[in-house]
Amino acid sequence: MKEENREKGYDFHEASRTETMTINMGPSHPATHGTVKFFLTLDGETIEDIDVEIGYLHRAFEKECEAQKWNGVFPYTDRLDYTASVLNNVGYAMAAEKLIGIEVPERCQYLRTMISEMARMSGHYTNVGAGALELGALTAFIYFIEARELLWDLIESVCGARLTHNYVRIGGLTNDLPDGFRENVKRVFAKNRKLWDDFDIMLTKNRIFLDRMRDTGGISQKDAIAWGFTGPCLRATGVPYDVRRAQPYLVYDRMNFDIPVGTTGDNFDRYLVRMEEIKQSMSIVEQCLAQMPEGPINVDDARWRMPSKDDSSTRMEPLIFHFKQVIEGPSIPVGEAYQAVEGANGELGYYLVSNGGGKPWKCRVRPPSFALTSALPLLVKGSLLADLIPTFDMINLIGGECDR
Amino acid sequence: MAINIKKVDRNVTMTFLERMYIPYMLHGMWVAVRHSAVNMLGFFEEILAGKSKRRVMTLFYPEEYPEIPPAYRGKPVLVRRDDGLEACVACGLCEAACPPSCISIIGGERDNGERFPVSYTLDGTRCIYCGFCEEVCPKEAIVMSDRFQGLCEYDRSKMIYDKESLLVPRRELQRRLDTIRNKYFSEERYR
Amino acid sequence: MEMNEEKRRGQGASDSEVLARTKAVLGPMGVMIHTHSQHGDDTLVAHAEDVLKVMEFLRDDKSLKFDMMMDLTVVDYLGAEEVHPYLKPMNARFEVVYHLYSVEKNHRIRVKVPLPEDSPYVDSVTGIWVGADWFEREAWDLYGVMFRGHPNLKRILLYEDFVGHPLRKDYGKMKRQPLIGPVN
Amino acid sequence: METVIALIKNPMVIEFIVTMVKIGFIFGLTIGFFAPMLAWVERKQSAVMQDRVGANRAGVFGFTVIGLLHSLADAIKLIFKEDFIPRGAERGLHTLAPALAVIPALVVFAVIPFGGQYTLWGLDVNLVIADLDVGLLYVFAISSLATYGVVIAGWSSNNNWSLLGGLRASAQMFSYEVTMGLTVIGLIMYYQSLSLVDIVAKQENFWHWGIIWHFPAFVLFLACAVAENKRVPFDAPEAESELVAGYFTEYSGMKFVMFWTAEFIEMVSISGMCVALFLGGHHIPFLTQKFLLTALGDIFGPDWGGVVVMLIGVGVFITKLVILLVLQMTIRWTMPRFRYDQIMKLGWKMILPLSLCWIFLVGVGILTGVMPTP
Repeated sequence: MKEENREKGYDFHEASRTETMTINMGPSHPATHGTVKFFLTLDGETIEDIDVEIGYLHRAFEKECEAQKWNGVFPYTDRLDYTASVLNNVGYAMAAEKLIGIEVPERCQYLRTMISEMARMSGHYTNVGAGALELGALTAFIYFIEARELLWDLIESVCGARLTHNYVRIGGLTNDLPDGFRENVKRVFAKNRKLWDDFDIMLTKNRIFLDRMRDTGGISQKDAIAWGFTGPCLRATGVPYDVRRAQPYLVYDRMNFDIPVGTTGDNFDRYLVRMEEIKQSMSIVEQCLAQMPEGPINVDDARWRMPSKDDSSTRMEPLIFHFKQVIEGPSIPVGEAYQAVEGANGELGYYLVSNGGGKPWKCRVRPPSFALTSALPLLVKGSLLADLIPTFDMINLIGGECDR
Repeated sequence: MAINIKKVDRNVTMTFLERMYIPYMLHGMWVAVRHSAVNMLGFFEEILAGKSKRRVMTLFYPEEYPEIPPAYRGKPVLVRRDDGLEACVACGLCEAACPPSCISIIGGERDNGERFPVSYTLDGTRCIYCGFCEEVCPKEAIVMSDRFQGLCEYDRSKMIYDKESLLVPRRELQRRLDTIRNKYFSEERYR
Repeated sequence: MEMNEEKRRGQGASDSEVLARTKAVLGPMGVMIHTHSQHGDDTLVAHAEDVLKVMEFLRDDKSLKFDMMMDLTVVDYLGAEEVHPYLKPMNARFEVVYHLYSVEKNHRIRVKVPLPEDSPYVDSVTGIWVGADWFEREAWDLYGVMFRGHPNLKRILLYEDFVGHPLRKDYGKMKRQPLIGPVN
Repeated sequence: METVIALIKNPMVIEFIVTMVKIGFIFGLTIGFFAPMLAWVERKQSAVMQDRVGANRAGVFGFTVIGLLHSLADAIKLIFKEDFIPRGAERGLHTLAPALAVIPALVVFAVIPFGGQYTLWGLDVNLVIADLDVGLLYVFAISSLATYGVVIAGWSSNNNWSLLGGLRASAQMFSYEVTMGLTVIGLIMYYQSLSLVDIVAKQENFWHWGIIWHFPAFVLFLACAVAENKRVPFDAPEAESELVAGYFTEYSGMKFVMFWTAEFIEMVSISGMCVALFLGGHHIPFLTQKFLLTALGDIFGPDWGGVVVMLIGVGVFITKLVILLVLQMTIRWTMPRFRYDQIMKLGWKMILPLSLCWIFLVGVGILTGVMPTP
């Protein structure tokens, strides 16, 4: 049949050739709830090619830090992964303390662990809730937003702000727990666990959700490692790499918790891993509150922290030192250090270089969602346009953290 | 202190019930209906027994006021001492510590030799409410009040606060001053 | 306090073993300039020409197995050459810093490659770790370091018509860019 | 004056007036009452389900009437909103499309009986606008017209996303009409009639209600109806996360309101169809019309008794309608969304074969006498 047609000069393939349609998705598309632009080449509904363009939320974090004093960088780290700001504060503070070579007292380590886990919960609530929202489950989304609201009120009573916490300082913290905090935690976590169960009932066994999330946006273990995946997306492929377990910092080696690990690395595994991590974070916070010792929350060495107001308002030397510290910033010894912390999306690394001055010479953030988003074309090419949405959600690109 | 690995249940082979859409959809809908029943009950209880019984979490904002925790960082304000003058001695530490550098002070001396700020402008459009000014102030003169209303204006020039609009008598800020004293002053906790 | 001291020293496998292994193999090849283990981070400084050789060894070696490239960044040492002793003799200004991690062996290494100011060229490692693609594009975008062999080395965070590389130390913080109007 | 009285006495004019009253009632019921009410129900019910309060601010002199005035405020706002036609759009078709979407949804009501047949003051009133004996065929014929409105809206707005939305909507509506038709054939065999009025009349005895013997068909019909109306979980065409807002992205002002009311009216018409076919129209489960007429006849006198029974019938019809609407609303807020190809697969590979088997079973049931036909 084909030969006769060719003799007659009629080529079916040519006649039925379809053209692809190129579409700009973003940077302000409802599904891209960060500012990112996809340049999609669609063949009907299947994605032939996707070019991810980031950088819309680039605020020159590093250039800003190089002009700031060591302690002035903290408000900028708040605005990296704004769904879980304290994790960035803790990461930067620990990198600086590693560069100096000091260790914060026990109570401060417990407080930092506790507030990091609360921030991780807030990050996961936002991400999993938005994932359910993008697939249409509006009520489930609002349940997690309610859980996050209650959690934010808790964080606000500790740090002073709901989103931009600015709670950690080099060598310690700004303030201690408010009174009545433990009862609030008990009340809020009871309500959050109920909301977690509601969310779980509504979605995890719902076949519509299963069909949408399963076998979409999958990646193999080898590819995940090659692309630099870390965090829930890597654990979803089955690699049990979590900085809290691999290289324990703060007091994670005294905590008793599980690392959820998936099997195939598709969207449903990422969803389940994040859901399980919310529960684990809650138990860590409770363990921290139970084991937290009394004592100072700042390191004793006066060079690296604000002198206590008693000294600086009564004695002369601390006042002079207070002025020098504020105007010039702590002079951190020359050297470089890399400290990795388990952020909400993966390994959040801080690489600090100091040439002895009051200002950081180089303050590099290793953004976990940067590596995840670079692999988006691999996850999505060949699948349907509608699969791009859950995949993009489960990668959890946070504009602030990825574009810095 | 074991950190062990927990395999996540992927629910690969769906049970027959799950493969049929309806049962688990009804279970999901039952959750939503339960929430609405509880909330409706809450509304009636609220009519009978007052606000505390309300199950819904929304706060009727203009009518009801959210209770602000002591650590809250609202609008930075200058403390006006009991004798009517400002507690600030124009040392410029807050100006140096402010990351977006939105404070600018011109200092001066009173006839009795006491330093005071002739002009103290705080640029409300740049302030990020980070609380550094309050942290570094040696005289407890600038304090993060718990005001969050009326911070934005339609016209930028109105958001440049001068000394007069920043001054707030000490009585109103007592709660915040106690928290700061508790935060930075308490000897054993801070040492 | 001392327990934490030991914990930070012994991060992951005993690192001296990692450095010892690299020194044993790479030493004779004359590739390495300097190694140190400041604050427990093992660091290896290599020449720009042998980047591919060093990286392939680090990834394929049985006892090292650095199969994940965590981070790639560039440090501009203009005016702060005394931070590292080896910079001045090589009149190197930039330094490309790779942070590698082995998922299996759970240890880290930092590889640094000093580059002179006039010819900031280095081979691209996208052949070894696919994930390095975007990191290298960002290094080019913000620092102007060229990566030979990179699939499509163009700006990633800034817009195409941006002039200059902002994170260089000689790029003033208050420098303004020429305004570009809409294309069509 | 005499000519006017003569005019009224003439049967043709009476017939005309009665039909006008019925049409007025239906119009008032759907556009006047249900569309704004459903907008309010959608806000309030979703709010109460999600632990919040919902609309409670729009008020006149401080009376917020628990948010009811929001629908009024919406209507007024949307009337004054700018009616924007995008550059490069087909102006004519762009304005025609909403009409094509609303009209079929309204016209379907002509066949649905919302009450029984009564003789009041010598005048026999049949509470259905057009007592067609091919009622069901009419319904399917008209509801397939709505697809045109959607496709034209999608294509004419000169926007990639709405084109995709329009194509998806047409494929979905088209394939679910087929399956909807098949699910109802079992009922037709059971009631041996296509006219909705006959079907409702035969459902006077509770055990002959469609839902008792045809529960699977009821579930399938409801699924197809929701899919036909493009409501969650079948709302791939207007999936706000994927296609911005599907085919009505480029619509604003009154044209957007027309799409919106089209959706609500179609919800009401689907529920009306469900009530007529499966839930026994205006009948109260164990009370037959005769018993009601005689009981209320001697209380209020024959004619007034008839009026009261008619009102009760219409009331029962509306309550059943509301129950189904609330069910659809609950589905709307709790279900995630299907992927577009899953909708197609579900329609063709799951509901269609199931409905065919059901037709076969009903056939066997009737022939072997297991299923008592009314």
